[in-house]
Amino acid sequence: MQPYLLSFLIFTPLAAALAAVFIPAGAVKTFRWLALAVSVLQVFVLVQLLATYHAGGLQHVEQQPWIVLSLGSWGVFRAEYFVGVDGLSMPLVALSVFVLLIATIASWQTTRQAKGYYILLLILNAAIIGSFVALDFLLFYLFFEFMLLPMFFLIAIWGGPRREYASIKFFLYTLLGSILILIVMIGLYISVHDPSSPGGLVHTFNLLHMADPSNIVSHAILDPHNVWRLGPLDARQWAFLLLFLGFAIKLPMVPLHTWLPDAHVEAPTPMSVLLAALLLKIGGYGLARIAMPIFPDAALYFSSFVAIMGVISIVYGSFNAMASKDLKRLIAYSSVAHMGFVLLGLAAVTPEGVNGAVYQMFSHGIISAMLFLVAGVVYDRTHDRTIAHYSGLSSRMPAYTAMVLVAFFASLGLPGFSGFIAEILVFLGAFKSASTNGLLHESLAIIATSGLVFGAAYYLWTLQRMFFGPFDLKGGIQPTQITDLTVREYIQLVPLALAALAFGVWPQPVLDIIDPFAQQFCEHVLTVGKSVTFKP
Amino acid sequence: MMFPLQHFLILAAILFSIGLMLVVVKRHAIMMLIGIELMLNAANLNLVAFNQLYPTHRDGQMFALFVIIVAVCETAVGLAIILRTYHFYQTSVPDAVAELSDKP
Amino acid sequence: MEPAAIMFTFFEAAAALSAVSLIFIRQVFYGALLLIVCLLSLAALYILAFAEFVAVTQILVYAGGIVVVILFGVMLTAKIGEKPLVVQHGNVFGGALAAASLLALLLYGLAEHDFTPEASAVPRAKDAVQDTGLVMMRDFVLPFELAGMLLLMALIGAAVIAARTKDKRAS
Amino acid sequence: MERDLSETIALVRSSLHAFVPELILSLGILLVLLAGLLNRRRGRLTLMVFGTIVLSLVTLPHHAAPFGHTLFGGMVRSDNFSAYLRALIDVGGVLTLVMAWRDTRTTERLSEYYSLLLAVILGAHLLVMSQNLLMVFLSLEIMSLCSYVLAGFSFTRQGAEGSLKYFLFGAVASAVMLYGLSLLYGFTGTLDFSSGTFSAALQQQQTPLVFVAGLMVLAGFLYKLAAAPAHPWAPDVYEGAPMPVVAFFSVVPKLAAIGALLKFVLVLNAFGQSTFDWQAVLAVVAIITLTVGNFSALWQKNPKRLMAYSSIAQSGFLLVGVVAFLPQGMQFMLFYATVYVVMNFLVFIYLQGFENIGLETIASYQGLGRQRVWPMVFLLVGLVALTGLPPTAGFTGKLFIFSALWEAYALSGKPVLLWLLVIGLLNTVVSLFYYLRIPYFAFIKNGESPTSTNNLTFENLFGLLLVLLLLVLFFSPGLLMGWINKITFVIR
Repeated sequence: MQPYLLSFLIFTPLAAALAAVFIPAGAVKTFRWLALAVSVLQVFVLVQLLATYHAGGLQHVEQQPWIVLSLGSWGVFRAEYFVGVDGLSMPLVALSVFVLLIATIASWQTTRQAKGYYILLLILNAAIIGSFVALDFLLFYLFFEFMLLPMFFLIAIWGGPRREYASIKFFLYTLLGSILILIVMIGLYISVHDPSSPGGLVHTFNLLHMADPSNIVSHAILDPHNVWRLGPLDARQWAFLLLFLGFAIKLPMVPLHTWLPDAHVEAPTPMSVLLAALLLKIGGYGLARIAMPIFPDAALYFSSFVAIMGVISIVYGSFNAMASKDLKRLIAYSSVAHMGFVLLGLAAVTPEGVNGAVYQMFSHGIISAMLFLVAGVVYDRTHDRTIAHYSGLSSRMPAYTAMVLVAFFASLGLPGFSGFIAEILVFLGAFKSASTNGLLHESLAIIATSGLVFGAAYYLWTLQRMFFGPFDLKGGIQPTQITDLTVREYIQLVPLALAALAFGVWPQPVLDIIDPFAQQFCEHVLTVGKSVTFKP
Repeated sequence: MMFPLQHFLILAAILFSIGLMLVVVKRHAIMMLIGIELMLNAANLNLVAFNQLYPTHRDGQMFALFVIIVAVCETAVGLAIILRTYHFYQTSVPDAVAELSDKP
Repeated sequence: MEPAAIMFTFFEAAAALSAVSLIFIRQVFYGALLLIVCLLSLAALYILAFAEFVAVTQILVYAGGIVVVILFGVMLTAKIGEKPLVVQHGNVFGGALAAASLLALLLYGLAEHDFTPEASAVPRAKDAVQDTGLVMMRDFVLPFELAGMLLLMALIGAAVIAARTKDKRAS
Repeated sequence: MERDLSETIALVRSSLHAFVPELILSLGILLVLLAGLLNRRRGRLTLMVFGTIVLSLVTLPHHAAPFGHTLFGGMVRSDNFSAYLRALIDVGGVLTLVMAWRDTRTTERLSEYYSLLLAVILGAHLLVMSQNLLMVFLSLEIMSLCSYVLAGFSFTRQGAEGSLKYFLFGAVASAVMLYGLSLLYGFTGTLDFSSGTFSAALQQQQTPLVFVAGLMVLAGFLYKLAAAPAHPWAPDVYEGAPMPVVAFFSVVPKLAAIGALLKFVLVLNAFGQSTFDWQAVLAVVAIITLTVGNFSALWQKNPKRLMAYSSIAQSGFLLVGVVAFLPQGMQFMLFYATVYVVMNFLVFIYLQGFENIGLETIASYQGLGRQRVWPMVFLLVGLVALTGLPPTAGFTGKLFIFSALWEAYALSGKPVLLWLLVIGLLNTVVSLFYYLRIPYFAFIKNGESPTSTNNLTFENLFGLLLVLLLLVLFFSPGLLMGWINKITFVIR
């Protein structure tokens, strides 16, 4: 069964979702246990996967023809079921399985329309993992879009008071992004042919083939020798820009981030967790997997732009977080700031920077999951997340306060937590970029460090306001509502806290997985990017 | 003898334009129908006139004959529809028959 | 001028004038009468363009059929005993502009275009009516049958619409 | 004289073998009318019409030679392109019939109703086969005339109003088209637009008048397609007409018109030799159609009007396939058209089901997602397919036609094609707004909808079938494209 581990990861939840369709709607417990069983099973598969994974290139590859259409003189239209993991996707797959398990546990209280909820959750599960392992653009796109509808309904039906507005905003932003990606996908697919198939023109969606410029059909629209220009940019630059925007919406990058605070605030806690920990990562993943390797020339051309947008996200996100009155909104803006580091690290195209960017995605997945769970704890009790309504919680909720401390310190990048490793790597990478490949100016890295300072500021201020000082409640919250963590909340939070600590103290195993990818990525983007840049 | 083709064509163009104007300007379904008849006849005049250019076949004239048949059918159905609307709305002014529209 | 040319000019003028006056006419009844004048002048022009059978059909079907039907419509939709049906004008400016620009466009196009007759422009057999029948049944047999179907469906359709069914929500 | 007659008979006899489906349809019309005099029971009549359409479907020449047979001395031609579209039209007819059978509102004059539907199908068959201007005009007219009557078949005020608007608009459109046709005849001296004479003559004389005449003829097709700027009739007519008729209008005349338009535009473009850029003209039409359809749909509260604008927008997508002017574009257009038939009827069958329980506005669907889960889930799949999201064949279809358009752009480099590509795809985002409105009310808004004992079992089974079809066509489009690939597109 070893070669099919990835398919097993993807299709188990789908099969479970199908099975759930036939279970009567009243059996709430059955759905819970079914979803939990799927997640636990996935954890076992993941262990198996990690056990057989060795640092290096692409592994656990499964490649099957999916759609093959012969179109006469036009060649062959071919899409494949092509999945595999490498240093970029392995940490993210591991993260997904882990966070999905936590989110399933966090969903335990959902009893309203449980059938629909768990079916959508299972579909979302499959789509998230699928998009991290797909190596065929069409397959990736399928999983990417497949996430939207379940997430939309999960927010819109089980969300907070302004859920309708938030869910539609979320859907529209992401759909707009995916349309931008679709445009480039079609252009790429008609421009790229499969070198391994003899005889005739085979158009392929294979991402690996797309990344090799020698596979581009000459005179195709995305041929580097094409003289086509629109405004100041040529076709490949436009294509990169569209992809970048598409993924930046998902990431999200300032100024395309406005859907995120709304969606986070209104989503039910488990969905906030999934959204922050996993869905945002697909934006960064798409940049590193698709946009930059396929258009390395344009990636180099735009690297300063990407980095500047990253820095803007860091600074702007931090400022907004500081101004937020709602706990979840604060965390949402901190996500914006943290994802800015991913942009900065990738734009540097140095091994340190890329390692840091991927590690940041991994670590932010853990930390943001924890942050939203922590925010959910207090919301569950009082249905109020306004920071100003609380004071001195530490006296009544010591265990909770401890968890909050861990989460906040991890998020603000205190040494010893995983966030610190990631951010320090990104700074290093961005700083070194000026001396090694000359892409970014040093000042960018320096401005980005201010993000750390602001992060410390808003987290500590929040801690001070909510948890210390005299115990006091406003906004009609009764003291009886304030109780400490339950067993199930411990089960959710403790593993995350331990993970944040463990990967902060001992990052080496993860970095060992990421590093081969980072090296190969930088080499590919730099060498190919410079060789392709041909302007007649 | 053959009369200058341009005469026919210009007359047809005039009739067609007037037909269109009637359809736009007149606020009565039957007057609009008359406008449509004028437009059809303009086309017919064209067809018959052009047939003089290509006398080896009778395509144009045959087309004109079929157009007359179609016009009959159209008028019959059209008047029936106008009567039906009149029955419901007590008017034949299309602008006044406006219960269906994009309601804000 | 030859008599035929005089007739040609006369009927042309009649058709054009009756059409133009249709614009200014506000009574539907007179409109229908003017339409008859126009259609009959056109029939005369058809004869002058060697389309006798079309001309006959025009007179029989249009003047005899369509216009009568239209007049029926006028009478049925006018409240009997009241003043004759007067039509309001709307969109006069827009309509005039549209029609004028269309006319200008067509006239410009016609002036630009050079219609050249077929090289072997030999008129057809003298017995036009018989010839028409023959062509109708040979080359145009499918349209002929289809026209039959069209008439049948129009009949059915008109009957369905006009028949008074159990009135639902009539008023 | 003698020889003429025997020649004629031989001609007709040689043509008949490829003309069986149309003969069956014509006979069916007469039989249904006669049967209406004797027996007015819905079941039997429906079965009879069903038999007629299915017979017509199975007798379609499936292995017609690629170049097809020219029938009746050049009036129509039977080739595999037209055979495919005719089959699709028949399928649309069968699906309409299923809806008509389940329709509880239209109960009067069933035999006339069914015979008019059959006549429209017959006209659609002939339109996609025709290669003669006269046949184009006549078959369009037979479709139009029957449609005017069908639009009013609810026998209500709204029905009458819809009919009147449809009639006035349609009569003007067909008169304009006829004028254009008469000019084309004047340029070429022949009515057979597939003949060499026709295209050669058009190529020689490229004056502005030719352009005007071409535009006028296009107007007639666009009107049947409900494409901008000839679309304003659609919403009013759809709102007033019975639901099966609405579904029918949004499929059958459209398919016929797009098929004929495709052939005609290729000739008009003189196979690339024309001095006028018909590709750009169609691209602009498609852009306007997409934009107008999608943006107007945003504000609709009535499901029928919403679907009317949706069908306008979908015409735009069909046009995109035509605009590519490439063989792949046409094949992909056929694929999209097939998917469109399936998804459109999937949506309409449920809209009718809801109308039968008395839900006539989108707002009244509140809370339906909880009471009737399966209908709403299937409807959701249909709407998602219309939006063009995976995993439905709607996505595949859009992917295909837009890739053909990309290719056309790469070949020709015309900016207008790029605009069409971008605007077309962005319109997908807009369309999401209104397509999601129905599930939004059903699942998200809380409310009580009238409970009815009718649990839509039949609709669910039927809907499941269509849903599965949409999924299958997404996961293996090769099943259908295998057939479509065999269609060689030749005009002459």
